Amino acid sequence: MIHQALAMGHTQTPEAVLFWVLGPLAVLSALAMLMVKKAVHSAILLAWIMITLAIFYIAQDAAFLGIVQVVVYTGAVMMLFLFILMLVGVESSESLTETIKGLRPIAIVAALGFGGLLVSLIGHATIGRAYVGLVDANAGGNVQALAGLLFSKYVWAFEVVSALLITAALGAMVLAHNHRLIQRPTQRDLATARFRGTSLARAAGLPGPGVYALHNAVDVPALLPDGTPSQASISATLKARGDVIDSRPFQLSAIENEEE
Amino acid sequence: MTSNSLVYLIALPLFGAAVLLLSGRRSDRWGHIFGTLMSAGSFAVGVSLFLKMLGNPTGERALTQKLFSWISVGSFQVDAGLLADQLSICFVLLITGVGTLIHVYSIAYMSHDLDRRRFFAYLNFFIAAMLLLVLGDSYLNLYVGWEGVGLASYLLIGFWNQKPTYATAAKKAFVANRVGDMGLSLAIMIAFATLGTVSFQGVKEHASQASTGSLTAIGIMLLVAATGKSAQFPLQAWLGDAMAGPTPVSALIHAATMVTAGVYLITRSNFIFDLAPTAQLAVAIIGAITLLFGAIIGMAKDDIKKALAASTMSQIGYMVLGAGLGPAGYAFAIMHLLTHGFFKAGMFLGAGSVMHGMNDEVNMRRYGGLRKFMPITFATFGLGYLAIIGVPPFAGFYSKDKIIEVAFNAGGVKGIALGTAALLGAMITAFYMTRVVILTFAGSKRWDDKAHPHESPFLMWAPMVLLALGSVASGFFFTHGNSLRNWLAPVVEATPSHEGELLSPAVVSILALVLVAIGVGYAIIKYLLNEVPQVAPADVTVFTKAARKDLLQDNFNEAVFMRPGQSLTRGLQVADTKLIDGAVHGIARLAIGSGNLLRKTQTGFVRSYAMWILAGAIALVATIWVVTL
Amino acid sequence: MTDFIVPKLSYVQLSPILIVLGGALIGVLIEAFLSRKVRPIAQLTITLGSLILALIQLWHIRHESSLTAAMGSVAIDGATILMQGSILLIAILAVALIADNEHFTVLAAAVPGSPEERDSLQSGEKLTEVFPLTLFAVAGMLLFPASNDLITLFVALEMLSLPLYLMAGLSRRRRLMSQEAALKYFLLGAFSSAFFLFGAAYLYGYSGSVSLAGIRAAVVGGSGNDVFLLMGIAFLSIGLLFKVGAVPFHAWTPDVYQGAPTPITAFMAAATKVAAFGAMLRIFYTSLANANWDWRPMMSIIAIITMLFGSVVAIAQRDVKRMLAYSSIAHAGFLLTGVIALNKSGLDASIFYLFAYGVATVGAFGVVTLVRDSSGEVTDLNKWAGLAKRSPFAATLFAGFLLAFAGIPLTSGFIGKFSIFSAAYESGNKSLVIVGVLSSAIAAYFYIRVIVLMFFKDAADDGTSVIIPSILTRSTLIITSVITILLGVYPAPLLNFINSLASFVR
Amino acid sequence: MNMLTSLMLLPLIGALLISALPTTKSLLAKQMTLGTTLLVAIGVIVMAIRFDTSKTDLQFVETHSWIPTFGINYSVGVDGIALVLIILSALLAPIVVLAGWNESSGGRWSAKTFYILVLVLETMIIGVFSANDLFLFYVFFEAMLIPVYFLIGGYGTGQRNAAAVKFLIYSLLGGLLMLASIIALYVLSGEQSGHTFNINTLSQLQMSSTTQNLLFLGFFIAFAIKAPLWPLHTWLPDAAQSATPGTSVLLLGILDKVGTFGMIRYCLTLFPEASKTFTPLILVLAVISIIYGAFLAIGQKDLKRLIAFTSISHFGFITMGIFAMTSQGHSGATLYMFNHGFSTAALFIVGGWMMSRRGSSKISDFGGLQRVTPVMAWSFFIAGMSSLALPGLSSFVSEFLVLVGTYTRYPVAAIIGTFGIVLAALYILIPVQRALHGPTMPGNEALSDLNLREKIAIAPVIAIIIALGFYPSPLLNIINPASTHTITQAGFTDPLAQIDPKAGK
Amino acid sequence: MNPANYLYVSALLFTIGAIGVVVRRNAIVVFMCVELMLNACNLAFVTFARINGNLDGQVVAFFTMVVAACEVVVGLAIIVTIYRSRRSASVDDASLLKR
Repeated sequence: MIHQALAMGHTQTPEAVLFWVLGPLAVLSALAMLMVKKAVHSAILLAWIMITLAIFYIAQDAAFLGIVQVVVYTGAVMMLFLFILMLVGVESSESLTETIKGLRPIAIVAALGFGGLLVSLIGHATIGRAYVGLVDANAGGNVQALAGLLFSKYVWAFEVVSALLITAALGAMVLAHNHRLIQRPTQRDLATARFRGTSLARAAGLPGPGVYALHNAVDVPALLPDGTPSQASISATLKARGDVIDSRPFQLSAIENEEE
Repeated sequence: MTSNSLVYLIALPLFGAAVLLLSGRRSDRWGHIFGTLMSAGSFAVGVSLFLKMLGNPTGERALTQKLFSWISVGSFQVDAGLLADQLSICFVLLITGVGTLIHVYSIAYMSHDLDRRRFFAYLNFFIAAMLLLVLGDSYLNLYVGWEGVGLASYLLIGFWNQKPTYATAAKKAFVANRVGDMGLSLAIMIAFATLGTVSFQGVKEHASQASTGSLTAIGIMLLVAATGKSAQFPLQAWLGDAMAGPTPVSALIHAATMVTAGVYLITRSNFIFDLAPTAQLAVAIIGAITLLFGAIIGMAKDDIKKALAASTMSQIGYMVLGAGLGPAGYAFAIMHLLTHGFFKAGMFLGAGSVMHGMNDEVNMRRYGGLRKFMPITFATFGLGYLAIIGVPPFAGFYSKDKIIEVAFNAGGVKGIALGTAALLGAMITAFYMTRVVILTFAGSKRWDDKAHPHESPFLMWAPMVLLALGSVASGFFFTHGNSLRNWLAPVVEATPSHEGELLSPAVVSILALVLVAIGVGYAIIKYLLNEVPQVAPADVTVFTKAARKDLLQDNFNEAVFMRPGQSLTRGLQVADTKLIDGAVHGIARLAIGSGNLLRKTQTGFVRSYAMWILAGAIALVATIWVVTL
Repeated sequence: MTDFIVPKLSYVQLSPILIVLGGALIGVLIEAFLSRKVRPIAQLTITLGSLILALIQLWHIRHESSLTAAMGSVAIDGATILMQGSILLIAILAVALIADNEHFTVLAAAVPGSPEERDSLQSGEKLTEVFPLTLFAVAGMLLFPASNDLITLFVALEMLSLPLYLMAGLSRRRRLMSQEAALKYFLLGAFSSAFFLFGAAYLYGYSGSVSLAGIRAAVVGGSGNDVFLLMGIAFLSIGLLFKVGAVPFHAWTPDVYQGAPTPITAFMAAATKVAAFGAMLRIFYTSLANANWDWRPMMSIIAIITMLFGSVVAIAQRDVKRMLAYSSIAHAGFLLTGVIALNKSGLDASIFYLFAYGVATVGAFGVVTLVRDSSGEVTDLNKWAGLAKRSPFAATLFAGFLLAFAGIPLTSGFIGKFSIFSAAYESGNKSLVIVGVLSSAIAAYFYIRVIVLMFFKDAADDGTSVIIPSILTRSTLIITSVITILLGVYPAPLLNFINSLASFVR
Repeated sequence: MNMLTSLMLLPLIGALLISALPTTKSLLAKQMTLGTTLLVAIGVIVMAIRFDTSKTDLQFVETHSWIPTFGINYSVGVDGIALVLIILSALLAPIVVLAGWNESSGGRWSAKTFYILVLVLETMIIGVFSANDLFLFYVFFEAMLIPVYFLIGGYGTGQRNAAAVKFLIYSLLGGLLMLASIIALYVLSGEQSGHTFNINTLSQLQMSSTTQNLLFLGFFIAFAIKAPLWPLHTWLPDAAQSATPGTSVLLLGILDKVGTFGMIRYCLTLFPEASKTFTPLILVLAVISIIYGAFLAIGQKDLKRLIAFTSISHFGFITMGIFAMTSQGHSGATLYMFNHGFSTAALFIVGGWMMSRRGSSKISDFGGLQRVTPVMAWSFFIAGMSSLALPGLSSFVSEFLVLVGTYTRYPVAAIIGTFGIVLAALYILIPVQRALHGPTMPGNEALSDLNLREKIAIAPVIAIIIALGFYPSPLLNIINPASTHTITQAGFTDPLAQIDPKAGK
Repeated sequence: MNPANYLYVSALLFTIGAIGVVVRRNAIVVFMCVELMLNACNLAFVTFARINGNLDGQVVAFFTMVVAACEVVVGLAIIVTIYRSRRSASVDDASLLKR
């Protein structure tokens, strides 16, 4: 039993108090993170869990990690998450009713099973060695010790990680950077084009979605005065997604014909 | 003694057949002459060999010729070797002699047929095969000739195969023969397995060392072979249909030579049958049954060729009976075979002559009074008739009465039963043969005016005359001083059993003659003194109806073999597609089906994919949990 | 505090990786500073150049073997060299496909269907970022099988994955599908690497060391209770099995293979498999070899399920790329038998198989890039009907690759299958061989179906055509097919080479 | 260079040359194929003459290291059995090309492709019979499926796709089972004598009987699929029905012999004990095949299917002869393979001409052909007679040897098998009667008889059928030492006659 | 207190994260759950480092953070791209690829 193996390494009471307060809180927060509707709330809860973990690190003689956890993770990474959440829409929330049939009960069973099994297994695990503690390892200071490892034993990994960072930067560039390939026409250009164009039909500007339609929806093209649908009235994104509803049933001419 | 000329016996007609077949229409003009010459050449060789044999002392008469090693695998050694001993040479002379006559006859008979050349090719081929049959020095060589004549018979029966029934008849003959052949091959296998050899010489030498059981098995199988080829009960059904072939064929193959091969086989295998009494008895019983069976059918037939065919069946029954009586009967069986060869061939040629003159009409009820129009035919036919019913001193009298006599003297109940059957057969023979003669040549004319009966040309009647001479004289010739018996003695060890003689030759002759007279008389009353209707009367006894239908032999075969066979074939076809192939397709469908089913697990939702991973993880952890606890 | 050990890196032995990384960096610089017009050719030159250079460098160090090349983080040994060589060769072949920029979107950031996208397509420009991304991925792949501690392993795993996630989303056509593929690949990849890390944690917990040698020492030393070891193996395996696409961690494979741009699919299907199996082989053959009673049964079951599942489901596929994906799942199962074999011949066989399979895969996807209609690549199998009429060249090549996948003699696939099954049999895993043989038969069925489709069905007049490949694509196709046949007809040199080289330093 | 290797290379070179031709020059491709196959045939005949019939070991042996890592050699060599089958293949190939002169024109692809496939196939066939290395054998065994597959699927008729796939899947399944066994042998050899695929070495491996039985089954099932043994036969009728006659000849006449050849060469040699164990079962299957094939042949309405089912029956005989474990059975079986090759070739070739002239393969569409096309009818008739093993024709010798060889050890099987000869009469004579005899069917009046090319093609086949019927010794002399050797190796001796034939003298 | 207790917390957090990936539909939340799993791993590493008495575990945790940061950048970039195309960050909407 791991407990016996670690018996000699019992920690001081303050850490126990800390653990028993923050540990359950972290787990509960994690559960809450699953339950809340709004993504932002999840993010805040996650940030809280991370801070908890940072405290745990510090409690476990990993002061450097604790700080880095707060700075890098909670500070930088979670901010990034929040940024993106804002981009996507802070108010966005998802309905918690499950759409994939049967997944919810399976997930609950899986959660109980997986968690239970893990806890049970850890309960049964023993470590062949004695509990050591980091007093020796951290003798020269945690940061120094870590630095010693990082820059000698793990220097290769350390160097290689830089490639990862560049990849990330490059990836973000590729996917997010929207450089101008062709000069966008200015408003003046457009206006000129409208009136100097071959037809004055569009001089009045584009029709709004569903303006003349019998069906008031964004995915149905508006009807031009002559009754034909205006493809220009539909968002190009919708078209690309194939979400455009066929406008024929809504055409005036078609309906008139039906009545006759 | 070896001889280098034996092979020419076979080679000449074989060469003829090859030339005629390969040259095609180019030889149409001279093909028939060429074929006849080849046959005649073979006859000449046969005669010279016969003379050579005569010149040798009794023990050294057998001639052999080894051509090459045919099949040689392990201990299974078969040479392509020929053996002309006293038994074979009788057949050689009969085959080539009668064969040549029939070639001559056919020149005229087939003169209007466009395919006459092909006909002669087949005839030549038949002669070659038949000679191989009787000259082969081992069972396997014999087998080659044996199936060869079967093929020739098939080709000739189906010579006019554009007529579907004729083609069917040919097929039927071949298949029935094959059943017999199966017996022969089994016999050879058993012989090899038991005796380690299949040559006549080897089997003869070692037969005494084999168990009776094996010998009986061989004997029975040989009998099966004989029944197939010689149209014996129960494989007799094909012979009647075989009359579909041109009449010379019926004369040569289905009367004089091929059908007697069974008798040859049994006689040749005397060394086996003599050591296997059960098999020998079976032979005799089959012979007795067939001789009555054929005779009974013969009584009801209106088709002249079929009547003669039934008669042939019956007469071969006599021969088989004779051969089944062991050493006492072999010689007489062979004698009857030879005499029968003459008179039956003669009668068939006569029938052909009649048909030739009657626009190929075969129904005797449409003949009548033809003796005025065809005097030569009538005379030769009549002589054959007298021979077959056994009127002394014609040939049949000598041969048939001897068989009846030996049958009676076979001893015990067996002797009485067989003898009685043979005697009864003689009476029936007399009846139906008289019926044939009366219906054809006597009485009033029953043909319609379109027919212009006339005598056949010289080429046709000359062979008939020669054969008629044979039917008159051969019996006397063979029995004079037991000449044939002594001649054959080295081969078949004729030891007449006079111990416990039941009936003396004289008594048998008298009994036979009386019964023959009764038969003749009844026929005269029935057909000469009474009006013969043109159409066979329908109000006849069940017995007659059955006889007309060949004693229901075809119905029997149909019900017992053909129909179940057809059902089996159909059933197996269904089983093949539905069960075996179905199972294969089922497996394929299973794979495709499960593929389609499992494909649905790929829902497109990333969360369900994650669930798969998680499930895998849980399974792994659960396994660890189970293992470690 | 222990004394600081001055790190010593053996740059010669690390040079293949460094060269590739250097190439990638130059590529990034090119992106930053060179004009758009010259970028494509410059990138291509740099990419191919650095890959080839790395390969040459690899050849020079092929007989070297050390654990200390990077302070124990990297193991340079025969197996590493062979894996890296395979990866580099496959990468070169794949880059030739990637160079055909027709497959990539010009502006990944543009919303599909937007005017920006239309403009970008009209601009005729090319997306060149894929080249450095590819190089980064290659570097990760080179590192992955060479990694000798869990940290490097994890870093390498991410290094090969991240560029692939990105590249999966860069398809020119069917942008939404491509993006979806990227998303799925990314989410599931991150998910599985979390499992990987979790397993690494337990292995560390069990052994007190993150180096493979340390873990091996702990396993050999073996305390009585190995719950942590088992958990570590299980979770670590999940991460690796995910990468190779073993059931039930396979679900991403078909979707990503289908959605990603085909050259990327080719690259990732072939090279990732080599890298992941390379790492797997190293871990299981060195660290965990002595614990084989713990993991062999579990891996055997996974291998069996994988072989059967991949083969059976592939039958039901109607899309070429998805079919190839399921086929790759089945092949992952076959390869797992090589891992389970746990003997020298298993190692040799796995390396040969990986190389042969990788090359054939690049070739097969290369053919897929050629079949197009007005809307881009045609992957619907029904539209492949009668391909032989349209292009005997493409159809014959594809048939050849399929036959290699099916393991027909005189193709590389057969030698691979034979060697890997015989290794498995040798190690006593007869049931695996039987299942392998049976699923090969099932697999043969769908390969043959495609051949029937291409050769024996009549083509519908649906605008499908086979384009004339660019010179690079063409050379890839020819080289892959030549290798595929050559390895089937005369594999002795390669087998000898592998046999003499393949071993793990411990 | 070694003769076998050269003979293998020759068609391959021919194929390469032809592949260089432009597609339009199909006549030249035909001529080149004919020339190549003729050259091979001449080479094989020379080889047969140089073959020393007094030796039992392999001849024309050539061995090169191929894949030393696995102990795989390119090792070829022939014994009598293999030589006979190579002769068969080499002789049939030019005949098939000549007979099916126009066969290649109706396919999906050019005639050129057809002939390349044929030539490649010939190489592989020679290879499969001459391989002396199990691995090499397997490579040829599997690889030759591919050309056949394309020949059926690309140039066949009717349901050719399905038939081709069925053929391939069946064969591959069997091949993979065999592969499992081969792998096991390889591993065993590694444990006992160092990795090798040399057949002689493999035959001396020690195995538990369970192992031996399982491995035997792996091999046997593969071979039983190839030489279709009931109930693994259903691919054959489909394939034969769909393939062109020429392909059918290659398939049934030559390729399927690999199955029975494999039984002799591999099943018996490598697993003598298991062969003994399974003999009763296999004999039962063989006998079922004989009778079953015959009955189904009788019921067929399609000429090609009919021939296919007769072949199933004949393969039953061959299998029976092999597992009778007597020298007669073995020599008979080998000779049977040769003879069946020619008689089936004759049936398919002539049947093919009939069908192409009439445009139908239904037997009922023919009728009265003997009047219209006598030479063709005769050729078909002789082929049929050969198929029903008429004495005097080649098949008889082999069939009888098989039966007699079987009888000495397994009389019951032989007796049931003998029934097959009656059924054979039916399944041959029924189509003969329907197609050749009877009144001329409407539509057949104007059919043309064989032309000179066709006559030249069929003449040697018929000549061989007849010549070997009377004088099989040349072949038997080649076969006998090998089959005796095989029997001895498998640990059998011929059963003695119940009495000693020499005792009487 | 026993340091092993941290392992229980770590295991529970990992489980919750894993379940979160399965049940949540917002891609960002799903990704956050992955981050939670990574954090759970880090906790385990740190704890084990303490138990084993060497700092290797902490080094791993450090690397994990760096790697996770890179992963976040890439992941969020992908999610944003998807969002821009679809105006939806729900992973369920991305189900064009299936069967």
